[in-house]
Amino acid sequence: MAFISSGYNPDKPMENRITDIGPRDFNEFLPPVIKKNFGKWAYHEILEPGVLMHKAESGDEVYTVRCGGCRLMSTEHIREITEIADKHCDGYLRFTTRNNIEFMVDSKDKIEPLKEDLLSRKGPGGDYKFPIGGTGACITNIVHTQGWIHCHTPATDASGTVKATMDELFEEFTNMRLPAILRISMACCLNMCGAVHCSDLAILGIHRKPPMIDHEYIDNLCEIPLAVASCPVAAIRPSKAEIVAESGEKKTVKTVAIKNERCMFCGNCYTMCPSLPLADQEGDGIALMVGGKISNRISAPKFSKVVVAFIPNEPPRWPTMTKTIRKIVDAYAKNANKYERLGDWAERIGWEKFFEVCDIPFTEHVIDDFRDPAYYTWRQSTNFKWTHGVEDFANIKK
Amino acid sequence: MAFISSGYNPDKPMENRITDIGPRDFNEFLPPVIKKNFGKWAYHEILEPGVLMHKAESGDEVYTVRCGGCRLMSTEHIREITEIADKHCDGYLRFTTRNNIEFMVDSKDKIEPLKEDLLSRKGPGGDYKFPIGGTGACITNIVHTQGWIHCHTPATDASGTVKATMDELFEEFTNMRLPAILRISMACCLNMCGAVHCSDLAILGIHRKPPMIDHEYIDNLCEIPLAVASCPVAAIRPSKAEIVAESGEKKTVKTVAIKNERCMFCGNCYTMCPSLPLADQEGDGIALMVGGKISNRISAPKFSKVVVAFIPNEPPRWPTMTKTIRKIVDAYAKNANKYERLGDWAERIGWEKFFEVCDIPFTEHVIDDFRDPAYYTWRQSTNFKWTHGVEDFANIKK
Amino acid sequence: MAKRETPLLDQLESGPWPSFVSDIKRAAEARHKNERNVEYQIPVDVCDDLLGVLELSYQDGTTHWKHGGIVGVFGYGGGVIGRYCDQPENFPGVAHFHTMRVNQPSGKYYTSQYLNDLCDLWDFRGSGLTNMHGATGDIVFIGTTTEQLEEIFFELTHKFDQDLGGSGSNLRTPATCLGQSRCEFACYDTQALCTHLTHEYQDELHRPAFPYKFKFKFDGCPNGCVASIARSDLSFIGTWRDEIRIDQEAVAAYVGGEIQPNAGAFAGRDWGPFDIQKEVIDLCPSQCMSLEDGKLVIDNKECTRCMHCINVMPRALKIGNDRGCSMLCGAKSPILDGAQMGSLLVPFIKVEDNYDEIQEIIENIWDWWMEEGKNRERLGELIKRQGFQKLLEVTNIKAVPQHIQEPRSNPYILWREEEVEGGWDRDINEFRKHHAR
Amino acid sequence: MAKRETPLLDQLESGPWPSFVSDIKRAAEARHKNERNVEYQIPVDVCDDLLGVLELSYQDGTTHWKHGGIVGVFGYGGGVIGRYCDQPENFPGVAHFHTMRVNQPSGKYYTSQYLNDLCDLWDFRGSGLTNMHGATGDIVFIGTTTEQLEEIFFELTHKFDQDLGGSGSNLRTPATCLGQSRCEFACYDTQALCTHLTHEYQDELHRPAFPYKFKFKFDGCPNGCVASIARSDLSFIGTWRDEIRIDQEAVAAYVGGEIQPNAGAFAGRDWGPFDIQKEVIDLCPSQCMSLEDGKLVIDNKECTRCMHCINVMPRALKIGNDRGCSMLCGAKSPILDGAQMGSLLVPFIKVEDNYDEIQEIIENIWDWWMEEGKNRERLGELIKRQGFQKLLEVTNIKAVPQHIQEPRSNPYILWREEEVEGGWDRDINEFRKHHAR
Ligand code: SRM
Ligand code: SRM
Ligand code: SRM
Ligand code: SRM
Ligand code: SF4
Ligand code: SF4
Ligand code: SF4
Ligand code: SF4
Ligand code: SF4
Ligand code: SF4
Ligand code: SF4
Ligand code: SF4
Repeated sequence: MAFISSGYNPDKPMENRITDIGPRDFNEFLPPVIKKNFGKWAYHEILEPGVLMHKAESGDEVYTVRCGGCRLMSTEHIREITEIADKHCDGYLRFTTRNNIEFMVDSKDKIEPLKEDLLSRKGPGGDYKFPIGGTGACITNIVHTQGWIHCHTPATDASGTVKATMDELFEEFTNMRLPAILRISMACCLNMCGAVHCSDLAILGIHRKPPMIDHEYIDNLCEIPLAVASCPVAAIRPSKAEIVAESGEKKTVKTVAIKNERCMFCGNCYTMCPSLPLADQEGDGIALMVGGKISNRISAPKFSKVVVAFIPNEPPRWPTMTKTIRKIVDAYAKNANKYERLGDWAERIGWEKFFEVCDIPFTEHVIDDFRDPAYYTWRQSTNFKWTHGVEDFANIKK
Repeated sequence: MAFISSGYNPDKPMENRITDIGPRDFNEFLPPVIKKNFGKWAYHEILEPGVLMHKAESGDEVYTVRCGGCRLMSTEHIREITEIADKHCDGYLRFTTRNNIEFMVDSKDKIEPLKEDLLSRKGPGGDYKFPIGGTGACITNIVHTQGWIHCHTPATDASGTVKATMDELFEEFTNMRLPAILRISMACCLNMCGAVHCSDLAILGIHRKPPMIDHEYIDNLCEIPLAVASCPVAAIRPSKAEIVAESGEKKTVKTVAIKNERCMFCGNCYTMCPSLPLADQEGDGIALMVGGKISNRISAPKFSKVVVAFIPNEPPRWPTMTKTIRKIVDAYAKNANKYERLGDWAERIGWEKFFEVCDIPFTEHVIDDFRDPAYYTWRQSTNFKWTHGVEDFANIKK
Repeated sequence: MAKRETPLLDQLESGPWPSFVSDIKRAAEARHKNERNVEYQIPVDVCDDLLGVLELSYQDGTTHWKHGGIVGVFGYGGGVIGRYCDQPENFPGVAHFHTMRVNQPSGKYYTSQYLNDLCDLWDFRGSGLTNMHGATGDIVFIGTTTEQLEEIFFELTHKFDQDLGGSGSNLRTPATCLGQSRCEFACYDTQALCTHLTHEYQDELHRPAFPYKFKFKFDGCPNGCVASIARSDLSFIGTWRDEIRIDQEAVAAYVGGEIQPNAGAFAGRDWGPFDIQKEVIDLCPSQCMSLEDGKLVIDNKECTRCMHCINVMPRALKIGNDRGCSMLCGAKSPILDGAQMGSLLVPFIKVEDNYDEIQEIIENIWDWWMEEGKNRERLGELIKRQGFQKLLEVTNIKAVPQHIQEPRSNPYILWREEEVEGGWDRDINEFRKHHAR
Repeated sequence: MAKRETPLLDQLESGPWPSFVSDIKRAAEARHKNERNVEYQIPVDVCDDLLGVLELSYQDGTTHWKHGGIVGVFGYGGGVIGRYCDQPENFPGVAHFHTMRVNQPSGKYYTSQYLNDLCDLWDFRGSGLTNMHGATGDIVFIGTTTEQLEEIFFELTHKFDQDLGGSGSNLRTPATCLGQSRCEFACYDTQALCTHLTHEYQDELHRPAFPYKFKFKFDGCPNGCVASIARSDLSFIGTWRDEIRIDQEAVAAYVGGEIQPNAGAFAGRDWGPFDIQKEVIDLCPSQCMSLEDGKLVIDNKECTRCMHCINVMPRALKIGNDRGCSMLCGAKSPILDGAQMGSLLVPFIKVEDNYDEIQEIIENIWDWWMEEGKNRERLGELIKRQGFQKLLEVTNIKAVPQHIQEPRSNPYILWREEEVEGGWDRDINEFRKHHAR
């Protein structure tokens, strides 16, 4: 493989250089019917799961077919997408903010052939390459992150947990039968690139072992004061250690010491310093959070809450995790009111009932103990419901 | 005035000493009808403002006439109370948890003479000594504190502000025409002995000047480390000062220094150290808080919120304060739903509307900036109502 | 004739509400007249001087009382608040002006006799001014001199069979709503429990051994008439665990307008005819009520026992039969870290004659707080600092969802080593075999 | 034939959802086949090795990627995330595996032509694997070597007229909902504003001068389809200040069952016939709707513009005509101090062709944050640390009640000296004249 230059001259990096030109103008990419009716849309209809019709004031219509995208996609897959767009949509397409693919056509009769084409494309294991759905009161695609595919801090995989979950919930993607939209997000560590902090249901990778300290290397690879400063709970302090180096030589090195019982496994130290790895097969796994939302519809946006503190990593299909998710989705689907988001439902019935109805064991770990605001999550009221056994003091004694 | 011994011998303090006997047994003091029907009450009725009837399962009835008490009362006043009790109630009476006086009779015909007697007793300035009311959807007595009558840390007077307020709201004491009960409390400093932190309406004395430092005496009168530790915002540090003593002598003393711009005027340092007085005629005054509640009825208990950050002390009648209170009470009375507490009303209409409807100017001081939980009081939503002018950005530019 | 001019205070003599100024003036006068021939043990013009010093405060907008200093009675660390005037020359009658807290009887019922006797004592050895009652619940005797403290205590204990209340870093005088004495909503005997625990913990009440003050309050039901949830480190609130008892005939009578809603509490205004749907069913916070064929139905397992429907229709709806109380802890004023309400610790506990289980919880909490609490740290602050989990640990109570209003929204879970497979000890060199630097 | 066995990953090839494993395998195969005759500039078995390293992670439950190190393109401080494998000997194809963030067009519309061209470039100089799109919004090119970074950048800028997106402590790639391009709810042209600000702040996007990352996101209405309120330091959410437009005939059609509620979004289940009272009027959070003589009436001054009624009846109810946006700031993930949503700063601002007022606010915020923000302190954390009042001060905005959900419940007000009559300087000796020690 011979190196082929783009024209860039490393000796004269400024030669011919173009910078700060920003993204391409979106107007270049708008399908004609969209361009023509820009800002002049009258209303929309969801004709069936995955198929939208937008009506313009001019009377024009644009039909959108939405397909599940798996986000991590190869150029092979993109070329298949563009091929479809060329065949049916005059070479236009878009992606949604949740990584779905939208094919738009400007008349109704173009929908069926498009759909047929999409659904006919399957992978070797029988998966749909372009499942249609993700509209209305459904579970659409999962916003997620890198996981073991690319990142250095994950506590679980992203693409795998997402695939396992979407396989489990596939029917909810292709239907619109939930009480409201149910948005699932996934993030592989507490940095939460998947912004799982406000999703109806969130899959979150978490660590449970404090960092190991690579005493021999830390002073070379990291700035110790930065590592110390990185810890939000001040569990790290500068220290010295006597070590036997790889060379066999005994020496005293500058390093850090960690108060393990203070550590909350946030991983921020590791982000700042590679000599403090946390990852561990048994320590790492998944927490489930529920009840967040973004939209201002009826109720204000809200944060997701931890309801299952830990599920072990069970690659490749994380069965305990998917089963638990299924329980929550089913309980919600069965019990919530129309238009009621999962978090609003849980608040209406009371979180004590949520655990009962979803059949999720309650553990002390879901009680907040982080900083002052924790207090506001405890119950300062006698208004609560009985759940099985709690009315008997003998049962709640340790 | 000759000293008369009780029998206590200071030289032998343990002689004959009785300790740890606790309070008197309440059973001794129960009126017969109460004792008889203890724990067997069927229901109650409010016959008219201030008059309650409790029906026992036995069919017995006890009638209670409730009178405003001014809590700070002399033995003269108490003797008048016992005289009334002797005359009408077989020598029994009680006080309520809000410092009202309750006279109980065991038959209906005893009510009118009792009421007549009570209302006939007036002070030289025309005040009722025993106003009847304080039941049902009313404003009952104000729970309050010592103020300038007895305490060393007040920022205002207690008895005076209470008298002025109850005079203003007297009609609401003797009527039951509010949407729900409206409980007012008063505390003369941030220690909040009046527990104003959860009242529908709260009158709170506040300081606004950082402590003065009595450099010459502080090291003798206080433990400097305790004074330093007392400050919740770490505004105080140990220091030295050059002073000219009262004697005229120049000397360097151990003292403290205060970062004034950090001080939040809580007075905790003064509680710990008399050499750090805060009180000041211009600095001190009143904050009004609203919307708290205690009962679990319909909604959970909640904290009162600061809606007017400062009203100057205007003894003897605090007219600005009483006028502002009146505005709030009137707006509430006019607009809230039946059974709706003030705080529930404000939350239903939105606090932005509360300020508009009550015609109270909004100031930055009512925005929380104390510690992490402050964040949760800001608005994380686009769900808000327009109030006059706010929809125009030009108007909200400084 | 008044000893001093008090033009500002005088303005507080008018207006309909009882005037404390008129009352103090009257007391001042009575003292001078001395019709009962009392041999006053403190200055006869104590009330005049109090008015004088108060008038001065009304003029200059500041208090004229100094820090207390340590006064009290032998062997007790509480019950007395020391107080001195900062202008003793001008107001010698109140140069010393200490208060004594006298432990009120549970529920604040009295006989005239008892109160009159107390008045005699207080006229004789103090200012004759009181608070009926202090915000914690005590009978507060306002204003006496240091020498009188032991005398008063001696008389109280010997003649009145009566002890002092609390102050300082100890158990404070417990207080209660009137409970079963006169209220159909009371789910347990608040007065009995209050009295029992007060007696049981006399030592804690009188001898400061705590990091800071500690308060008990007892509400018979969730209406909270003694405000325990806001004002006590440990709050006992009555509740039940079976069903609200319904008398359908009485329901019909309410619907038919024969009985006034809420016992007549709203009678002062025309709110229109009673509408059970709007006023009860729609306002039920858990939406667990309905009308079926004219009958009121309550889905009790959804009920949060908020009291609303019972308050509105006390003749038709009654608290359940299987009663006890919830225990909440940590309420306090804002100093230092912001106010707290009590947080639910025990959803339900029986309140039987034997209070052992309750006392075990109390003592476990105290042990922890005395061990770990910093100087001047309230229980609520300790719970915040060490976490609700720690409270559960020391009280041997399992975590139940009733403990929370909502689960944590942050993922910062403090796992313990024993919970994590394989423990925390790991070998970095072993790790590096599979993960190069 | 696959280069390696991946028995665990293979299990992710079944099931209905698109399989990323099958896709990567296909890509691996395509690379080996090389039907397009690409002169691959990075190892041909990059995809095989990626599968291999991932299989290893599935076996040992840990990642095999190391910290990035500083790689990038000359003069830019962002746009590239460096990545190295921690087992380079076993997986040489991914020994270097950097990603590049390519700034997506606003709204994520594309032509096939453009995407195909990008694919050509990325097959040639990278792994051929992408994210369409990254969580911030970029086109993410996953996996190339250090030497290719400048080459790719050169080609992108010269042949594609296309720049990189953000990473590091700078402005991150702004993102938007599709807005007016296809949505009747859009209250302003989100794509135009997004594009404008992206161009305007190219320097901030490419050259880290901030304490930490900073994100803009643009939602056309309160439905929030790009999640700006949760994911951006500065969030622009469309709204209006006049009235919801009502078409009463269409209302009647909804009521009559002629039009499906919520555009058919609930069609997959039998929810019974549409009930405007229950589904719209009763659910309106501000209870400002009613039916009068069959006509729907909205009390617009009580409306909070929550979108519910409009979402349910898009053919009958339309956003107002006088439109603009609200600006909220400070959203972020939980590291370090807990997550934040954006807090409302500007209730309403017009979004006209001239964005000067908006830019003034942005720049005032940046000036403050750059001056006062600590290393790795997000805007939200700075606001928490210095107070909302400070944010108002630096943006020259008056406090209005819309800024808060509720007033403070603590009384710890930070008065400033100039607000207090007489100032703070006092003479203790003067004070002591009236208040003895
Ligand atoms: C295409 C997309 C915008 C884009 O720029 O890509 C989009 C498009 C529409 N959204 Fe959305 N939303 C899109 C992401 C979102 C998000 C963001 C997210 O989930 O990360 C939200 C906030 C979710 C949340 O609250 O957690 C979102 C909350 C809404 C809502 C509020 C729903 C609610 O019950 O709270 C509506 C109104 C509705 O559904 O009636 C809405 C409505 C719509 C409408 C009906 C707007 C219109 O008139 O065209 C569009 C079709 C809806 C549908 O799919 O049923 N859109 N929508 C996004 C599609 C994502 C996907 O592939 O599934
Ligand atoms: C006498 C007293 C108890 C005592 O031990 O002294 C008492 C007595 C009753 N209360 Fe109370 N409450 C008393 C202080 C309280 C307090 C405490 C306080 O204000 O500091 C509260 C909590 C207030 C709060 O939430 O902020 C209180 C909240 C209630 C409620 C709930 C009202 C609500 O709308 O939230 C009820 C139920 C009702 O009124 O229907 C209630 C009901 C009652 C009933 C009807 C109970 C009964 O069946 O007898 C009694 C007569 C009510 C009336 O006056 O209208 N009581 N009640 C107290 C009288 C105070 C006074 O002098 O005015
Ligand atoms: C007398 C009384 C006010 C009254 O007029 O009724 C009172 C008076 C004082 N309180 Fe209090 N507190 C009184 C009930 C309360 C209450 C209400 C309650 O108990 O229900 C509270 C709020 C509830 C709580 O405990 O949090 C209360 C919260 C405080 C605080 C703040 C404690 C905190 O943790 O935030 C202080 C400050 C301190 O302890 O240094 C305080 C301190 C004081 C001191 C001792 C002043 C001091 O800083 O040393 C006051 C002596 C005044 C005096 O000269 O007589 N007082 N104090 C109340 C006791 C009477 C009684 O025994 O019946
Ligand atoms: C690629 C991407 C995830 C993805 O798979 O899509 C990503 C990947 C990383 N993010 Fe992120 N973040 C990505 C969107 C986000 C988002 C979502 C968003 O922007 O809407 C968030 C939450 C919103 C926010 O900004 O708070 C996010 C919050 C973080 C944080 C926590 C920041 C905080 O203030 O709490 C970190 C930690 C850090 O900066 O050190 C982080 C750090 C990282 C790093 C650079 C890891 C690190 O510690 O250095 C990850 C590199 C992974 C890799 O190997 O490629 N990433 N990150 C997303 C960017 C793609 C793109 O440009 O389109
Ligand atoms: S969430 Fe954590 S592990 Fe996952 S991509 Fe982001 S930084 Fe990496
Ligand atoms: S993981 Fe987080 S809490 Fe633990 S030591 Fe590192 S920075 Fe501190
Ligand atoms: S509130 Fe403050 S000033 Fe008033 S009595 Fe209590 S401690 Fe004293
Ligand atoms: S008043 Fe409060 S904040 Fe101010 S210095 Fe004293 S203790 Fe600190
Ligand atoms: S708290 Fe309940 S039991 Fe006690 S008096 Fe009030 S209503 Fe009655
Ligand atoms: S007590 Fe409250 S929650 Fe229970 S049924 Fe009555 S109103 Fe509803
Ligand atoms: S945020 Fe509003 S304007 Fe933007 S796509 Fe969603 S519904 Fe339409
Ligand atoms: S937009 Fe929301 S608040 Fe406004 S009328 Fe419609 S439902 Fe009510």
